[in-house]
Amino acid sequence: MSAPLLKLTGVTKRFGGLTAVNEVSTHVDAGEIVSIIGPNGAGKTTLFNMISGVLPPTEGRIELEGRDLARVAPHDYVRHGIGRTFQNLALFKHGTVVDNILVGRHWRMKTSLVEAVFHFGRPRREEIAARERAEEIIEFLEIETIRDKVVGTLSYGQQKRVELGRALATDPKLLLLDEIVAGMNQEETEDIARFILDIRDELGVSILMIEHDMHLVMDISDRVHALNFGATITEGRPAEVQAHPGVIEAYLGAKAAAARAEPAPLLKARAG
Amino acid sequence: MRSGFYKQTIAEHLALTDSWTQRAWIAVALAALATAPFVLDTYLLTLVTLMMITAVGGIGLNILTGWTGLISLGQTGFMVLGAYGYAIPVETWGWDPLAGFLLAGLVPAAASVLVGIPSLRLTGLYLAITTLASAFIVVHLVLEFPGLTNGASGIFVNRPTVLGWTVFTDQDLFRLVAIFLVLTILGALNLRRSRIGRAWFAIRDKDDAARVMGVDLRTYKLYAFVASSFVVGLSGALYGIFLSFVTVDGFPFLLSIEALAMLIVGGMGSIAGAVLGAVFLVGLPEVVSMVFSAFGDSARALLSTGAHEVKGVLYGLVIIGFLRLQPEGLMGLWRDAQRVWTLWPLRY
Amino acid sequence: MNYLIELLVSGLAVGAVYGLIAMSFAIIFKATGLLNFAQGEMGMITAYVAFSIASATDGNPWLTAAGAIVFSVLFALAVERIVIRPMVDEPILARIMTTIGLAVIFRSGTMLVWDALPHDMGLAAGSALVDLGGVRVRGAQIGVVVALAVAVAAMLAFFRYSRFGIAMRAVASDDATARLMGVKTARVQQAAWGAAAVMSGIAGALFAIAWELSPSLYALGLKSFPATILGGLDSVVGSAFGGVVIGITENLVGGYLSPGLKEVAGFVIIIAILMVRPYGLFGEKRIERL
Amino acid sequence: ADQGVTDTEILLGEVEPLTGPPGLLGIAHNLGVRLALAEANAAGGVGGRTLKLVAEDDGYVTSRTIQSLRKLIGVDKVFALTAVSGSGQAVASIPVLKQSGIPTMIPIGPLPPLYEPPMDNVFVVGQSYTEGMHQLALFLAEKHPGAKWGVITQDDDYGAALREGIEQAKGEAQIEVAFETRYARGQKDFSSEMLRVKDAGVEVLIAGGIISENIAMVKEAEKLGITPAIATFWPGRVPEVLKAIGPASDGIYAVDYVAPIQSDAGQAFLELARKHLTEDEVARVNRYTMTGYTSTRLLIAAMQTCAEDLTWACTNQALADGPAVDTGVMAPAAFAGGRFTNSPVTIMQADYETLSYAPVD
Amino acid sequence: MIQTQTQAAGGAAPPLLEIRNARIVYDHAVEAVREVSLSVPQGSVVALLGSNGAGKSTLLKALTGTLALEDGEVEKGAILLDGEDLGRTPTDRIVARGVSLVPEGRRLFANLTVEDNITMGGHLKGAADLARLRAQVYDLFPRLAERRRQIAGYLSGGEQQMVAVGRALMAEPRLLALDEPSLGLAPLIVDQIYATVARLNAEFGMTILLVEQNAMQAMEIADTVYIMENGRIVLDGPAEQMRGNLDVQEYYLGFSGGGERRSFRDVKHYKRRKRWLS
Ligand SMILES: Nc1ncnc2c1ncn2[C@@H]1O[C@H](COP(=O)(O)OP(=O)(O)OP(=O)(O)O)[C@@H](O)[C@H]1O
Ligand SMILES: Nc1ncnc2c1ncn2[C@@H]1O[C@H](COP(=O)(O)OP(=O)(O)OP(=O)(O)O)[C@@H](O)[C@H]1O
Ligand SMILES: [Mg+2]
Ligand SMILES: [Mg+2]
Repeated sequence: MSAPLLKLTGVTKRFGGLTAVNEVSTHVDAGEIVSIIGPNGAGKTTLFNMISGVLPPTEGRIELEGRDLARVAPHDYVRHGIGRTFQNLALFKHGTVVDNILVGRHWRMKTSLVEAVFHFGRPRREEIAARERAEEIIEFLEIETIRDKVVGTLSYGQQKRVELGRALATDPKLLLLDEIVAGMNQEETEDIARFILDIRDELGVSILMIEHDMHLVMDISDRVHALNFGATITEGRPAEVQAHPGVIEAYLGAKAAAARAEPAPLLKARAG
Repeated sequence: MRSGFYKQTIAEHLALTDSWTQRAWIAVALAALATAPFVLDTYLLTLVTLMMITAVGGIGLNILTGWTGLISLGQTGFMVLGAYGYAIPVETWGWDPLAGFLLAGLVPAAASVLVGIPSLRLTGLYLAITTLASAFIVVHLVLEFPGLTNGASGIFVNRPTVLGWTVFTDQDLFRLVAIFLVLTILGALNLRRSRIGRAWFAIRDKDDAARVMGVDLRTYKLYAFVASSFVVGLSGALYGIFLSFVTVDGFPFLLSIEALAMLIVGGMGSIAGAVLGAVFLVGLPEVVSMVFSAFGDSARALLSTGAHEVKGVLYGLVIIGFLRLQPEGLMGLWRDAQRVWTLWPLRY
Repeated sequence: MNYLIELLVSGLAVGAVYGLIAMSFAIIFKATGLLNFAQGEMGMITAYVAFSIASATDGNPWLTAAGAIVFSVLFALAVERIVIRPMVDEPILARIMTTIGLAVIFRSGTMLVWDALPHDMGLAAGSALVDLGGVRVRGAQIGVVVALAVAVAAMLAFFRYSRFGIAMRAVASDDATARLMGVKTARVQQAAWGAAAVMSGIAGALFAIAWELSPSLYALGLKSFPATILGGLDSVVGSAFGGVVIGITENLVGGYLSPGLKEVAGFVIIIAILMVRPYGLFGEKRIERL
Repeated sequence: ADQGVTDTEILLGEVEPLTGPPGLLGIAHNLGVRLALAEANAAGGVGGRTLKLVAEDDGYVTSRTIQSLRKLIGVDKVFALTAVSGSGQAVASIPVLKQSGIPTMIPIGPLPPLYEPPMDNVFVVGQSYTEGMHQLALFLAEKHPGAKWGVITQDDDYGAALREGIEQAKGEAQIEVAFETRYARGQKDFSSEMLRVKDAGVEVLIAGGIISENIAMVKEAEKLGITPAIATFWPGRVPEVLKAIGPASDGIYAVDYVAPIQSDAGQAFLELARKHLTEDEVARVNRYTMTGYTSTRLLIAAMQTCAEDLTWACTNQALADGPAVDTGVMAPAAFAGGRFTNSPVTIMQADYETLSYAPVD
Repeated sequence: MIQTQTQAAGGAAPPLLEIRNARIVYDHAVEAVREVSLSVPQGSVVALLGSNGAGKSTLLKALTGTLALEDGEVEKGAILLDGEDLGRTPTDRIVARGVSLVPEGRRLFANLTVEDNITMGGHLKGAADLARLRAQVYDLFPRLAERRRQIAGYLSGGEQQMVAVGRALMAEPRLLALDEPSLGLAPLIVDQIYATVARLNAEFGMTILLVEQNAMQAMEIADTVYIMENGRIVLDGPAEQMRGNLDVQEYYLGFSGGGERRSFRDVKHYKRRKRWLS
């Protein structure tokens, strides 16, 4: 058996006196969809920030395919196969959708400063290849109509899709999705769910996602990891985690847990 | 906004322009540049030459400030380095002007790395100060090493002979500068559509995210410094040739602010904006003068010796008035015009 | 020893001038996010008005001071109302550019209304020499240090005890949202411009008394802006400190090293400090997290 | 005839800083030129043609000087130039001037590159800073033998010329410089410089600023309670400086090749100015008016010689060979076949009481 | 506690907010809202649903007069508050008249502390009210009480959302407009917020205009529901009735025909056509 794709061992992050992430250990296997849930401020995004090189862990070890990421420069995480989206939209808002997605191809390209001045030879070939890939992604995510729009003028939900496209463009092995469906309605969530499954099934990308939409989490994840105050409450198959008393108390709330266990009786009755 | 053209290949997507109207405009502009030396009098010719030199500098600054979001008040510093980088080898050591032009770019580019490194962590106006400081330090150094730079007395610069072509008349100089401008525009456009250009605007818009996408912030910020100061240095060298004389006095500090103003008036972040801004700011004093003299002697007599100050006031008023009407700069005006053009008569 | 003290005292005096103007930059920046390139020019105009009042009143210091302060506020409010306010919703760069335009107008306008000559302010009290235990200074130099101290105290109190202070920071941080809280951003902007005008006006007028009055006075703005950066762009009190630091540094370098290095020394200090503290000594970091 | 000459008119041009602080110099100069023209026109013009002047403002910015020059020569098509801005600007204009061949008077900022080697069409009126400083230094060395000197100069070509003048004087007289420094143009605060002057026990101070700087230095000396002999240079030799400094300005030395306004010659000059200029304008008359006037008189004299055949070649020749013009406010000026009047300088001393300068004996 | 209101309140009172035939355009070119009419009666809860880019946030920006900042403009139609056209009323005036908005994207003052942010919400309140209101907000979000001295910009996404909601409540508005209040919040907190909103409505008669993607939650407390697509209102009616609509069930609530919630795993891979668009 080979090493898991991503392995966290005792990862801790402190901001001054505040321990945002406390000794978290978990792993993601190749081809898995793993969800992280937990109350607001539990440290989920902070954990992502460490995995993607935005912040160094205070303690602990993060390994990708057995390689310790501590020595990797922040901008090189992407080379090792980590792509991500951001909870609070971090797009390049003056660029078009295509531009944004092409930035995701950045590390794949080799054009140097001097070469770039002459759009000729390698730079040109590279640009064409990158653009081809970008168009594929645009088609895949069904955002053709906004392809040439400036991202800053798009609605929130549209921007989230562009984020996903940009992350995909980096050819990740592990895709980190931070509340990707927040701000999307049922229909759009369904689209994203489908994309996530397709990304895993067709592109073979493993997925680690943070999500508050429990339906989505329960439906598509292989495993769920629950955090509270930076520490692990439990980890396991979706149904187990959902039923865990600690999770219910800290995160779901009794009412929600009940509602979710037995979906919307009120509505069910009326629908008929 | 333009009505779309269906594209067959990816390569077409990458073309700098996809519309025939735009191509026609470009052709007109090139033709105008080619014929200008034959039709303009020396005064207008040198005015346009100065505009073009300023535009080259503006495009250079735009790389750093417009594209990468690093505000620079050090424009004059890099121009001075470019001017001396050309004048010293060519005039003092007798090197070939081509080598001089190369050095005019490389010297400021090298210096910009020195400025850039301590500036890597700085943003916004904090960065503006280190560039401002660098401009002062450059001037100080030029004066400190009279052996090399001839100190405050400056260096005379002859019109160059480039590849066997002796630039002698004002017409020749115009052509030389026009060639530089066109090459600069092409180079800059190419940069903009390369991965480097995209990395720059990614840094400007959201540097943290850019890093997660694999953009090494340090390297690319330095690239921006280098590319920008290379071009600015060239404009400095051209300016020196234009003035036939290089001294630090030829590059007053207010030029740095004017350079920024040019980008703002033109429309930050676009090459056309930088060019339009240069045309506007270099041309404005002349236009104000012309309008003023149109009022004739009566106005002049009335205002007596204050006439020129009144011009200054007018100049400022025009700038403010323009921004009030067109806060997005000349490029905004251009876009509005285009919109009217393409959408007319239906608005949506 | 006396030499050192004299260097420090004169450094403090000129530093206080920088400090006051730096504070005016900072307060406008803090309240509206705008960099006012015309700040030095506004100080210069107040100095010229003070000169005119002094000439008209035979050098009456009280009338001159009162007149200059009232003028500076009215003038700033007029500028704010006529030129700056209509631009509030425009892109920040366009607004900054507007102040560059203002600076041009003020510079030319000053020479149009007055002239290009250097003048003596004609205020005996201000230029009189005062002996402070062996160190001689001019009245106006004491005045500018006192003015700086008063301004600092006033600002400290203001930001500490007034809710308006928080509103100012909110406006600078996101003025659209501040309006959503019911903040009248125009009021905030007026207040900032008024306060800035008083501080830079006092600095300009006192500088003109102790040194000289001429149309190149506007350059004090350019000299003081680095002090704002040193203190931290949005730290009003820090800017005062930055000004004093630069004034004293320049004098010490001029006094012990080479006077020719003065200007460069100020900048070297700033770069060195920025490398350790990228937001100046007391500036607020840009807060951003992913 | 060459360009700029019609049957009724001769068009002349000049580029000057007419705005900003340097306007102080440019405007006064411009008045001098206009005075000379008005006087000549009143006397029937040149060969029956009226003289007219176009003045361009360059704001002391070199690129605009060049730009304006090209406009004057190429568009307005003036016949001759009565001035080309300040020293740096004039030097930068040399190639344009040379190329065009237009007769050009340089009455401001006479730097050596403008007359060494001489150009056919460029005529420099006045004296070089270096020589002026040289004479001033010799005078001070004799007056204050064995004194310690302090020298504060600007870090540009003007400052360099002054320093060179002192170097020359050092070869001929005993001069001990105890403190020497340069300041960056635009500096306002001279407290540390003057403290060092005090510390070094300077007895003779060369205040090599232009206007504001000298005011600042002298006021600072007053504050520190030191009273060295202070010597300044002609660019700042205007009464306003004395007024701005106050009583401490009494006794300051200055060197110049133009007579003080208060002298008899100066008063006669003012009288003449009143005839042709407005009251407001007369108030702005200073030494630059006199140099502008003198140099324009030289030009007019030459054009008069060539009135029949008003060409550049003739005018240039006539200028070079013409007889001396004596305006009273300067020593009789002539080029004597060369291109430089090399005017003798006088040392003078300020009197605060009357806000004036008087030659020392 | 989450009792929906008596319908009576809505019927009698004049609408607090009415949008009439509004057409909203960005940049003079991008039409974001076309001919939308909508009415929010005094004391009611109105929910506005719709897919991404439908123009919901744009409507709220128009209501609070912040459109101009993004180069947007109400080109046609009117927005009436208490029957009075708001026209170009400046934002601060609108707020003073009792409108409070939780803006899209939270828009916290990043440099200010949590407490200062919340205080800013009560900018128009007296000092005495401030303390009381703050206590209420902390009561609602204990998490914020723990974090009150922290710089807001460093909060987690959900914590920031709590500040944004709390800040809007500080104004004790007559009309509370919420742009996706549940965005990024944990289920437990979402329930709390909805409970609070319902209570504010029930106990204090606060009128609520709610833009939400979480249709299930929104419909639970709403009296009236509007659904927007592509800048138009495509469907509207009392919440009861809307819940019964099959399209709403399918596209907004995720039920398959039988009233069972579909699993996200089973979503079909084709572009659906909505009945109301055909
Ligand atoms: N840079 C920082 N400085 C200080 N505190 C921080 C910083 N980043 C995060 N925190 C704190 O760490 C805690 C965890 O934040 P994090 O964003 O990881 O939460 P989260 O689990 O993603 O929450 P949410 O579901 O609301 O997004 C929060 O309380 C936050 O205030
Ligand atoms: N500043 C802007 N400039 C130009 N177009 C804009 C701007 N803001 C929004 N739009 C456009 O207006 C339309 C409506 O946007 P809006 O933000 O109102 O949608 P929304 O219904 O709130 O969507 P979401 O649920 O994704 O938040 C979108 O097509 C968007 O692209
Ligand atoms: Mg989070
Ligand atoms: Mg929205």
